[in-house]
Amino acid sequence: MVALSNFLILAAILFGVGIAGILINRKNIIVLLMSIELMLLAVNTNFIAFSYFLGNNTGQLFVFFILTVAAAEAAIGLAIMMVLFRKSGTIEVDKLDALKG
Amino acid sequence: MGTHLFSIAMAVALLPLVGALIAGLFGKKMGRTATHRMTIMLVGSAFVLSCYLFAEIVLLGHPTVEGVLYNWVTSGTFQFDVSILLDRLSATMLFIVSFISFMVHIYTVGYMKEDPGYERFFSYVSLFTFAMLILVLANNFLLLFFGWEGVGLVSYLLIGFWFKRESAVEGSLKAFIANRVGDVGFVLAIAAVLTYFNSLDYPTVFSHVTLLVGKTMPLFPGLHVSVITMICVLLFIGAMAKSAQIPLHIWLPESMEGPTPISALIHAATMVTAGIYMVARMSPLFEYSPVALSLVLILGATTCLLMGFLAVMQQDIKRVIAYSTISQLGYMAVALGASAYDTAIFHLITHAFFKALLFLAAGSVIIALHHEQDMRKMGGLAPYMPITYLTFAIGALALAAIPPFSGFYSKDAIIEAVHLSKTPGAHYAYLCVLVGAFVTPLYIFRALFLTFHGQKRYPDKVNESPWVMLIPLIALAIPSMIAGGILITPMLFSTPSMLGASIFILPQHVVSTALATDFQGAKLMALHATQTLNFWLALAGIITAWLFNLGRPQWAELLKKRFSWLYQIFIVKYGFDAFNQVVLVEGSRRLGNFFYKVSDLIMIDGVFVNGSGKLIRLFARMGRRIQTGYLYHYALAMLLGLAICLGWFIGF
Amino acid sequence: MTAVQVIFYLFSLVAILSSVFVVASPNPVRGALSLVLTFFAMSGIWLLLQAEFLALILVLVYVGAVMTLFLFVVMMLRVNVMSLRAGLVRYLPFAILLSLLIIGMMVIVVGPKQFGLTHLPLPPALAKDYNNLADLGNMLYTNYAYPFEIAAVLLLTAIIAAISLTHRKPHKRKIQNITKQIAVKRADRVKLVCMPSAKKINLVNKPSGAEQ
Amino acid sequence: MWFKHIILSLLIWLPVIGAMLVLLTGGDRQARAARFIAFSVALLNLLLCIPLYLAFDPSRFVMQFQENHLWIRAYQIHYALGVDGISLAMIILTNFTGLLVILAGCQAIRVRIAQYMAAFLIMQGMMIGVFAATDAILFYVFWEGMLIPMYLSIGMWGSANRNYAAVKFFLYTFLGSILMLIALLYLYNQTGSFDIQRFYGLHLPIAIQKLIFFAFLLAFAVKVPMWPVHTWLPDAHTEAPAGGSVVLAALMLKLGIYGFLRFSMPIVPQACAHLAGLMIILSLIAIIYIGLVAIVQVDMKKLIAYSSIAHMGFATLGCFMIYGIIRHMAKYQDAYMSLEGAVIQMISHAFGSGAMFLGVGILADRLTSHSRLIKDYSGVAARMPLFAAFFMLFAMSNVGLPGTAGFVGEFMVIMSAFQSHFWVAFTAALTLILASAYTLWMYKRVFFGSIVSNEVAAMKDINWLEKTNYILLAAGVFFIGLYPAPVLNVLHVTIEHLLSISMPPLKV
Repeated sequence: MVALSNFLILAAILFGVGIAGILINRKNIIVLLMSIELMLLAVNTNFIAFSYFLGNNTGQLFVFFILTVAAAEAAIGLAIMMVLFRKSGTIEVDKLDALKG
Repeated sequence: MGTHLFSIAMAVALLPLVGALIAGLFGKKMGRTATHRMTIMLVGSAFVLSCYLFAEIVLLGHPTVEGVLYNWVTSGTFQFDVSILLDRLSATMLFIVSFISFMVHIYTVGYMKEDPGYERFFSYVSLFTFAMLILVLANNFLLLFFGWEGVGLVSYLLIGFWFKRESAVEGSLKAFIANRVGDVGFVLAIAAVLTYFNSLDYPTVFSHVTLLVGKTMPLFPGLHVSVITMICVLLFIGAMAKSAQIPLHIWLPESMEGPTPISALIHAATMVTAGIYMVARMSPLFEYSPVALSLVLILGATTCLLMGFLAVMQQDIKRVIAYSTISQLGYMAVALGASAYDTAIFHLITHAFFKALLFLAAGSVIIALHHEQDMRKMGGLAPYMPITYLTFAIGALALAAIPPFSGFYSKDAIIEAVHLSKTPGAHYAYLCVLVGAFVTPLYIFRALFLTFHGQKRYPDKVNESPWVMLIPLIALAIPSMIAGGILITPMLFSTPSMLGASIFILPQHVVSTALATDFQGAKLMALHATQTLNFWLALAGIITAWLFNLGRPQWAELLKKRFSWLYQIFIVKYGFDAFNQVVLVEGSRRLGNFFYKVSDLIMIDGVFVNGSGKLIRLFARMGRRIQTGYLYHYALAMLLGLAICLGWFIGF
Repeated sequence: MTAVQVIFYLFSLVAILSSVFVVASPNPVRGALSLVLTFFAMSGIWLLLQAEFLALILVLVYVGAVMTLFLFVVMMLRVNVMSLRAGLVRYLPFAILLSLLIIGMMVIVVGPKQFGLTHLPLPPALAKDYNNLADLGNMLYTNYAYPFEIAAVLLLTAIIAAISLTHRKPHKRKIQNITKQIAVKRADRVKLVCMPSAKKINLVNKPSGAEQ
Repeated sequence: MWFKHIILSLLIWLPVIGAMLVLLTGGDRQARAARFIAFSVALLNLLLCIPLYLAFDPSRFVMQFQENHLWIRAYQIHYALGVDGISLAMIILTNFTGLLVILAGCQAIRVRIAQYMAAFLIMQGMMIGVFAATDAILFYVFWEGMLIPMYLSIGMWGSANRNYAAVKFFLYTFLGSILMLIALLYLYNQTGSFDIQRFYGLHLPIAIQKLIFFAFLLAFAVKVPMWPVHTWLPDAHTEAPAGGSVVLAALMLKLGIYGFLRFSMPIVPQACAHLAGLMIILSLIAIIYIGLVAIVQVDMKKLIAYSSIAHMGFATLGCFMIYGIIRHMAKYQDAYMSLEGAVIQMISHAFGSGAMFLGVGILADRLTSHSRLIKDYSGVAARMPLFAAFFMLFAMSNVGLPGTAGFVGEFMVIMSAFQSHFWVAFTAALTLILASAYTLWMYKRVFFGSIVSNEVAAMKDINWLEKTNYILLAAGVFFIGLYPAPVLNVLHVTIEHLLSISMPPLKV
């Protein structure tokens, strides 16, 4: 039998991979977005696992909403990226430092 | 009857004000003639009314009139009214002031004929008359201060009348500020009076003086001074500035930059004597403070002597008379210090006549010579300007105290009073006034000889002044001759005297009774003048003046060379001007600059205000390094934070 | 080891490996494709958790739509694949260290000590006629109708935002601008040029020119 | 009377509504309309003061014309208005000055006229609000609300260095008032209400009182301004347009004194009594130090600004001397004059310095360089005799000549100072010399002497608008100088009450 902790650890590992993705990625902002998707996936897994083990479907419902928001986020994120690419000609994270103080 | 006199007194004061307002506001529209007619008429009627008041109060002995016009401020337990007091002293002063002012108004018509500021001048002179009359009429310290400052203001305006002249505006500023120095003392004196008497009204204050005898107030830790002495000294500081006593005399010579009628009215006859009047008015206070009396005596004597010397050295005819005025004010102060208040007022009156006369006569010369004031360029004018010469000579004789001219009586009375006085410092003062009696004729006859005798040094033709200027001269010459003889008996030796209860003298200070034993009437006094030292001193002075200026001028040069160090001291006027300029004016400017540049701009603004701003900017500049703009740096910061938080939760 | 465990570990392994590949791959196209694989694996895990609807949604929506979008974008942008590699190694140890740290701490929190079977046993088996879809639908349209609507609006906003952000003005098209045509003035069209009159040329040899 | 419960609100909001109307006229094309509306609103507001003054009962110390509506229930914040003698006098003064500023602005301002008028109308409304508010938070709202139009007016219509001055002004005053807000919140916690009257009854421990005193002190001392937090004022004055300078000098500085009277003294009396020595020393420093600094100024506006600080020193001196007087004289009737002198000084200073700031504006307007430096002028009196005469009057009021407004307050404070201590009176009285030195020296250099340049030679005397302004101000100067009793009558009972509540119990 698979315990809840197994699912949670799996999610934690996925989350950690996502973190590593954000940190090591210096060149491509798309990979950054994908890392975020990974982290969201981990979170969703947690929700579903808890929902299953606690016998409460509200968690699943939350995942539903998170998916919605994530989809919207991906769409807008990509759109912004497009605009960014058009304006600056690059999507290298290293070169995007307009916020530099 | 009382209210009737009250309204007349108010009218006397307010008529010139009306004149001043009309002349000031509508003068340009009315034109010159209408302006001077209107103001002269108003001041003339004020003079007539004050004659009536003088007659009622002084001659017919009407009791003192007091009246409240309105309530100025009531605050807590204190009440300040605008109220007037018409007693013998103020009625006498009213008479003198309005008379001189009337004369000066008439004289001005001729003197200022060509000046573009004609209407303005009349407005100022009338305003001055108003302020002076208020000063004289005041029944409390507040109104006295109002008049006091009012005359100061008009004096300032009139000295700077020709405001395009740098020296004139410089002099006016100096006069105002010097007077303000005295006002500090005066205001503090008023505050002290209010604190200890709870009122500023003369009657209340004077009737409670005895309660304060022996009362002290702390001045420094461990040093307590008598309250009355404090009040009197502070009051006298005010008087010192207004009446040009050392060391606050510096403004009066400078004030000669104003038109001559003003010098006559304000800086000789009336305003500068306000200090003397004030001390006389405060006699009930001063009597209880021997310290203050001594101070008055010694300062007055010093002023009298030192300024007399300076008068000898002047080349400008108006400055000679100006220094002479200071010296004569010193005489009056000496009289005050000797508790001979009535004598001081007596000298004030005679001095008002002959000094106004001298100034106006000098003005007549100045106008005839087209605003030339340097005596070295005059000379030999007597044949060309006989009336001016004659009147000037009368004034000079009166000033030199030659019997039977008015100055003789008053000055002789002062010298005798000092001689008899027991106030500490009286011996010194006696010495000073005796030397003064020699110096006075020396300088004024020097001026007379230089101006009217000898060779004519002025290149152009010289004409006698118009009648409009000569009539006031004559009208002033008459009292200059006879006023002393007429007034000495009622002023000093009759009971009740002319000033009556306005003056209060403690029995132990009274000198007039001792004087009275020698006094046998004005005529005899003049005849017996030959028996007094001061008569011979005066004569010696005249002869010396003749010798040095007409007879043997080389002797004067010799003296000048022998005593060149002394001459230098006189030339720099004892260094008062330099002291003021270097220490006070420059000093305060330096201090102000230091406060402004160092303390305000560098310390407060630089270090604290802009400094704190700069500090924040410094932090921000350091802080912005953290903001690299790279996404992963922000992410890293967030994750580190997450790691730390998580570790913290797990740890605990 | 039961079948469930086998399936779980298999899918977990696939998911972790493919996710590592997502972040490590220098080529974003491959990265996206391996993300798809991760999603598939995770959807299998979700099926284990009896979230059938969401597992399917994940495959349909995420793999079908979102990831396609990603791929489109990746391909639309001409990204230099080689340059993307640079610098990867430099930060790798630190990133791995930090993520391992966080993973470790999370494992401590959610590990078997807290959420093992002894602490939280398996839930009872569901009824035969249990319908995950119906259950979710029931909740969504009753208690959560309001958030649902908001989510819908959010999506709409996202659509509009995405379009308006990326939409280019058709600036190269030639169309008629009527306002401009009407507002035109003479000065815009006619240009009067002041020229010096031509000098008379000697036309002796060409009489025909004079006729013209 | 029927208007009793609305008149204060009317006075506050009429200018604000008027400002909106003025803004509606938009750009400078409709300047005439903007000027007309602004002028009528200001005039109407001033006229509203007549029934206010007539209906005011000077024999009662309680707040009159009260209005009270619940504003924010959760914190018991009320929209509560009311006036006593002091605020009545200040409200009338505010309206008077408001009208003058609008009149002066009609001429001096040539760009963004409607916006200028609106800014000043709003400022006027806010200031009346400050004086009328009886709820601490309402007071605070008006207090801060006033800063914004002032900040804008300096920043937009000011001269060269206006940005620095505007920011400095804003930060200085804002920093001060933040601490005041904290003190108010503390007081709210103690009483459960923001009603200022309820604060009066608190008997806090002395340590707390001192803390609150310092919190208030910073807010009010910046506004007054007292040494050493005064350096914003010269900058703000110099850079502000003439109207802004007038409002600053005539009204805004008074808010600090008003704050002392309304908050510090009644709420924390023991702390005031304890720290009165400090306050007196600061006031005396203001009088002497600032007076000396004023002498060396080369900029007319700066000079007058410094002189304002020195004059405000008298007001603070009058406020805090009462404790010393009572210690010496042992009965507190003697302290009346000190406080009344302070209030009169507040009012009278508005006329003299306001008029002088207007005067500098008039002069600067006539020069193409708009210079305010003294050295650019000389001999103006020859060209503008009427203006010179008026300016002389106001200069004399600044000097404190008897018969002008400037004398009354100074005189009363010096009189009281003697009762406190001789040296306090002496130091205060030195202002007689300093004030005449800096004022008349400036006057001399600007008006007297020979004409310095062709531009000065071409100057025209004041026109009818400026004349109207000056006649109004001169009337005020003479009225207060010669017959201050009507003003004082309004104050007597209020000040008596104020004294009775702000006195720590007498030690017998």
